[in-house]
Amino acid sequence: MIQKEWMTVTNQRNIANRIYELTVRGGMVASMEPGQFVHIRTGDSFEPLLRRPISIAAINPEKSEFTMLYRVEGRGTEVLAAKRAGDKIDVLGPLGNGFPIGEAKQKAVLIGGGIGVPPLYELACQLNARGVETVHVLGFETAEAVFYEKEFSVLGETHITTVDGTHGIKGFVTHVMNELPTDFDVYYSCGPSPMLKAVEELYVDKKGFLSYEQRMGCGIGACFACVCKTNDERDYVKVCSDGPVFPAKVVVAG
Amino acid sequence: MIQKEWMTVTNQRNIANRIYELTVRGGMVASMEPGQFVHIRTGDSFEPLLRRPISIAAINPEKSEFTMLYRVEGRGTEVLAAKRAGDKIDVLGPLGNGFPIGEAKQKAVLIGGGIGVPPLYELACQLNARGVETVHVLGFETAEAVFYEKEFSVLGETHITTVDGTHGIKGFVTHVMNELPTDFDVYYSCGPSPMLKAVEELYVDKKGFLSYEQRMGCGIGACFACVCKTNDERDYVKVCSDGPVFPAKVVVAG
Amino acid sequence: MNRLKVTLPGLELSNPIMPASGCFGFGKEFAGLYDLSQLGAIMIKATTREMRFGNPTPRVAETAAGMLNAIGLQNPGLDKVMTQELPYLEQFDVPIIANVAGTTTEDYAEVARAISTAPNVKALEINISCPNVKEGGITFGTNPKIAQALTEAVKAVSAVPVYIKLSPNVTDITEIAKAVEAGGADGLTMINTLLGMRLDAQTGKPVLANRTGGLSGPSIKPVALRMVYDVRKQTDLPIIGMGGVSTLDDVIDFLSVGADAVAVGTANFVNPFICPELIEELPGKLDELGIKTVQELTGRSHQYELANHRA
Amino acid sequence: MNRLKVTLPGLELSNPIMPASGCFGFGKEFAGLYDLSQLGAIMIKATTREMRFGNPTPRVAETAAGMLNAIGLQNPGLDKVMTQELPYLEQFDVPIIANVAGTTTEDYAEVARAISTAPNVKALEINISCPNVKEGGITFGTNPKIAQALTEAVKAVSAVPVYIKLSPNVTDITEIAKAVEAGGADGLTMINTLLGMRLDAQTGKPVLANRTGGLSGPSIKPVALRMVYDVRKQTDLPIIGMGGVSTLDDVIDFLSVGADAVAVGTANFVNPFICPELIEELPGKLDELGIKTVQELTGRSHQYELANHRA
Ligand SMILES: Cc1cc2nc3c(=O)[nH]c(=O)nc-3n(C[C@H](O)[C@H](O)[C@H](O)COP(=O)(O)OP(=O)(O)OC[C@H]3O[C@@H](n4cnc5c(N)ncnc54)[C@H](O)[C@@H]3O)c2cc1C
Ligand SMILES: Cc1cc2nc3c(=O)[nH]c(=O)nc-3n(C[C@H](O)[C@H](O)[C@H](O)COP(=O)(O)OP(=O)(O)OC[C@H]3O[C@@H](n4cnc5c(N)ncnc54)[C@H](O)[C@@H]3O)c2cc1C
Ligand SMILES: Cc1cc2nc3c(=O)[nH]c(=O)nc-3n(C[C@H](O)[C@H](O)[C@H](O)COP(=O)(O)O)c2cc1C
Ligand SMILES: Cc1cc2nc3c(=O)[nH]c(=O)nc-3n(C[C@H](O)[C@H](O)[C@H](O)COP(=O)(O)O)c2cc1C
Ligand code: FES
Ligand code: FES
Repeated sequence: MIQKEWMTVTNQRNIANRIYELTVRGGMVASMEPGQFVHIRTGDSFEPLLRRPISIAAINPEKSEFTMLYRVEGRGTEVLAAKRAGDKIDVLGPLGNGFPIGEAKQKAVLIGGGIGVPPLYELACQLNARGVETVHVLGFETAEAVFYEKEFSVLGETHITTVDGTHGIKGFVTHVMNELPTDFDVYYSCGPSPMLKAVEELYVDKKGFLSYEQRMGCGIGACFACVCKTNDERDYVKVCSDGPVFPAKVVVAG
Repeated sequence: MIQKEWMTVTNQRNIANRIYELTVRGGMVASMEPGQFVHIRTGDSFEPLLRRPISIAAINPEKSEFTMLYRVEGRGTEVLAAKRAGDKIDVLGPLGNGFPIGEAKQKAVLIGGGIGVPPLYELACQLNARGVETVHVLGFETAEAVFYEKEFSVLGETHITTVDGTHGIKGFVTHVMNELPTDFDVYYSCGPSPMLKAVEELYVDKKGFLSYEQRMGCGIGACFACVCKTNDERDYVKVCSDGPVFPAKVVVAG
Repeated sequence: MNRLKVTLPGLELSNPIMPASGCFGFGKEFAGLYDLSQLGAIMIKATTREMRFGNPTPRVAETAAGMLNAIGLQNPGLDKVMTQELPYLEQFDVPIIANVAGTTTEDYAEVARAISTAPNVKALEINISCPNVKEGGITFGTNPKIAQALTEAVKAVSAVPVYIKLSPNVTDITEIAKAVEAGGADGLTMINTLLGMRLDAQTGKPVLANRTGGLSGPSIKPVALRMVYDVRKQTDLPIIGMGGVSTLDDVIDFLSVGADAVAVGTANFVNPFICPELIEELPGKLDELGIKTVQELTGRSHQYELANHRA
Repeated sequence: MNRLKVTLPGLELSNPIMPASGCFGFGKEFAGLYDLSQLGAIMIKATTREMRFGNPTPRVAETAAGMLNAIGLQNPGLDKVMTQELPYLEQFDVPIIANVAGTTTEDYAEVARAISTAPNVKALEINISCPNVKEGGITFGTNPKIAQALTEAVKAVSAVPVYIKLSPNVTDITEIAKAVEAGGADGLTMINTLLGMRLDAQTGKPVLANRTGGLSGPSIKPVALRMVYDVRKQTDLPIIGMGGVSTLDDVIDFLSVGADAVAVGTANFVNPFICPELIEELPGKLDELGIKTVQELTGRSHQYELANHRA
């Protein structure tokens, strides 16, 4: 059930260059799943006007809290970054369909790029809780942009890459993937489209699930802003309501 | 010299129904005079877009602080009312020409209506400091809207009127003015146009100075938004840069 | 007495508020959020003869107090709308206004003829103003003669009253209004979006894949109000007004300049519950204004014109 | 090499940024705030043959991310502008673009002839697009034939290059652009304000005494960018772009769609120091974009059109 709720900020901190960790509390948390997202009204004026889609990065049902990890890009995330504990924010969610966690039995590889990393964290937590081994390959631009390395390391083997080589392995996530054993059941990935495409091609014989980004209007499937062409009989899907997670090889990346 | 300065809020409190007292600190205070105003950018977004004109209600040069008293009317003042001590606000000022205080020798009558009351407070303070006796006639809608009664009473004889009679004398300021002795040198007034007109007519034989309001664009005389027709050879004046204070009988009230 | 009730050609509206076309899909998504029977009406997404995928993405971009869209009339096509979308909406007690688009007069007429026979379609809204398709759409909306001819063609085949949706991208919108009135239109809906553009600041590349798009939201409200005001002076046709409606004051404003009912577009994205919220709050607002019925508001701004002229 | 320098007919601009007409008076007030010689140019307030008081007040109203104005071309008249305003500005090393308005062709020609002889007036901006006066103004700007004839009349008498200021309140702005080009215009300035309206929510009364006014500010930027983009495709005339410019990114955007220089209007009211601030920050921005001169930016958005067509 999609709800619109005024949630209360319980914590916000700056964890890497322009990256913020924002935790909020509210009833909506009870129905959240990894890979879903929320659509946030960052301010209360007409500017910014539209909501901003942000992934659910960690869910704490006991405390009715969930965490988002986001990068300050433009006006909306800038306004969001000014929120302090106690402030209220207008959240629409949970939205979309998350990662099918049941598909992983023994071992899963999670591949994230930049601000595609966040939804993989809750996924890794839940997979580990089910006894699934998780291997994490996380790509960033540069050392200063790296976040949650420790948090992922606690859960399983974690490889960090940076484009400029200032931290971890120099290069793209695919460099690491080439070296990894392929004894996993399934892979999950989230990141920029070119990365998803590369991952899909490299793991062409594997079962995988990819989480896509698109510019959004409504976030609930009504405005046709976020469509992607598909290879299947549907012809197209909406990222917001049919996704953001799709099985590999279905979406024709935009 | 008109300056644009990021001033620091030192205090803000709600002193009557929808009426706020806001004190800010900054270098601009050094050159302020009673009856002048500032033009405030209330937020940092494009909404509200324009600055808001607010009178200078009290000046404290020692502390480099000045105080504004304003009523929450719409979006701009609503945003302003949310400011807390330590916040910065973008202030353009001091603007316009204030009350000519030298015109008062022995005794002055100050007549204010609603949010026209604020600039009279600093005026009363400065007149008292020069040994001029001040009589205050302050009109409000209703008891809940009354503010600064005590502050004015300390400085001189103070008459409060309310339209609905819930506090002080029932009726308009002119009711009180009709009863007052006319042994004063000069009167000063600020309030809605119909009130200014009534005051001007009642004190037709007296020397007086009136402070006008107009919708403003620039606040510095460049956009021609705030003009009023006049009876003199100028044909028109700009409230922001020629005023807001004008000698009685000059402005043809809009 | 229902203070909110508004009766227009083909439409018995329980209240004057409805979602605007393209901002509500075919209602399904919002039906998961609230009971659609609360709405005055529903303007469904534009329907074309064949299914359309629309434009490449990105299709939306934000602007100051507004947004641009270049969806490109994506829709499943007439058949699917008739067999799937409209039947789904029959469970709700709400009149449907079907938005009709096309690239030729025959297209429009064909869709209008068929869709007007659906039991819950009580009126058509003819979209002669979509700025986001290469052919048709806006060209029908910017030339009075063509607009009139199209209106006549649609009127000839429609089983329900026909409202023409006007484009703001014209020199004189009253001229188009009068032309479609002459063509037999039963009502007007206005305004569609203003043509606009946004760039990526870094590269200078247009953000929308279609390069230009339609501007909607609070930023266009002053233009929309002015146009409804001007058109109301020139015609007695019913007007469903829209363009930036986000608050109760906006609803009142559109009625004041002469709209008979009001549609809410972009604001559905900002707050998906906006329509029922506005409907619920409207009676309290009428009380506050000391006004009995919605109709009393319609056109009240025009009284000041006379007063001003006298002054 | 001056990276910011722009050379246009009649104008040697030290940088591409200047205040827009009507938002800077005749410069005096801003001269108290900063040295006007920093500016690329100054577009002074519209000058008419006789002095004009303009419209009754209120003359301005705020809207979402914008404002409406109906000043009504208040100005002291040609004589006073020639004898008082322009001589005052001679102390600054900055070209003046004189904005000319009128109600008849003769008015325009008379003002253009006289004002173009002032030593610091380097170009004229012919305001055929003022929405706030009953006669003249906008009617000259919405009819291509009339616009062309007016351009010819002004060109015949002007001692300096003539820029025509285009109205956005038209169906096809490129048509007007081509007409004034045919009439001999040396350049274009665009856009003037969009016609809009705001009401008092309580009474429904228009806030502006003139009822309608011109919409300016960030809200109109998407429309302005689209129009400059479209006009740039149809003509090689220099364009001074404007409409909502408030930030450095906005300056870059207008240059990107094809403007040669940029004017700042409403933003002068929000921040009276905006022009010198933008000018100071511009070189750093060029560095950030890896761009050497302002000219390199002009029109860069158009490359994506070709690319898209090929795709
Ligand atoms: C399903 C989904 C999940 C996401 N999860 C995260 C996350 O967990 N952490 C994170 O940092 N970012 C995430 N993003 C990207 C995030 O939505 C954008 O970075 C953000 O909207 C930028 O807003 P802004 O106001 O700062 O930037 P601006 O550039 O000012 O935004 C302007 C407009 O463009 C849209 N936009 C800009 N960039 C993107 C983008 N990459 N994707 C979609 N819309 C965009 C904005 O929503 C807004 O409408 C996610 C995007 C999607 C679609
Ligand atoms: C010289 C001067 C001094 C003033 N001093 C004070 C003061 O000390 N205390 C106080 O409470 N108010 C004062 N006002 C009135 C104050 O400026 C308005 O109440 C305020 O601008 C309303 O802004 P808003 O955003 O809350 O209302 P909105 O209605 O949202 O404002 C919309 C627009 O209308 C303008 N506007 C609305 N009401 C007025 C008004 N009465 N006068 C001028 N412009 C208006 C706003 O500035 C804004 O541009 C003064 C006005 C002037 C001209
Ligand atoms: C995403 C989007 C899609 C739209 N699609 C249509 C459409 O299919 N048919 C139509 O007539 N209008 C369409 N419109 C225009 C709206 O119905 C409305 O006229 C316009 O957006 C102005 O109203 P608003 O400012 O409240 O959004 C669309 C608008 C948006 C924002
Ligand atoms: C208060 C005001 C007065 C204006 N007066 C004139 C004028 O006299 N002549 C003119 O050509 N344009 C005039 N304009 C239009 C501006 O020059 C400019 O074209 C328009 O405002 C768009 O730019 P902006 O959004 O940066 O303000 C005026 C605009 C405003 C806001
Ligand atoms: S964002 Fe509206 S359909 Fe996906
Ligand atoms: S507000 Fe601009 S001239 Fe007074």
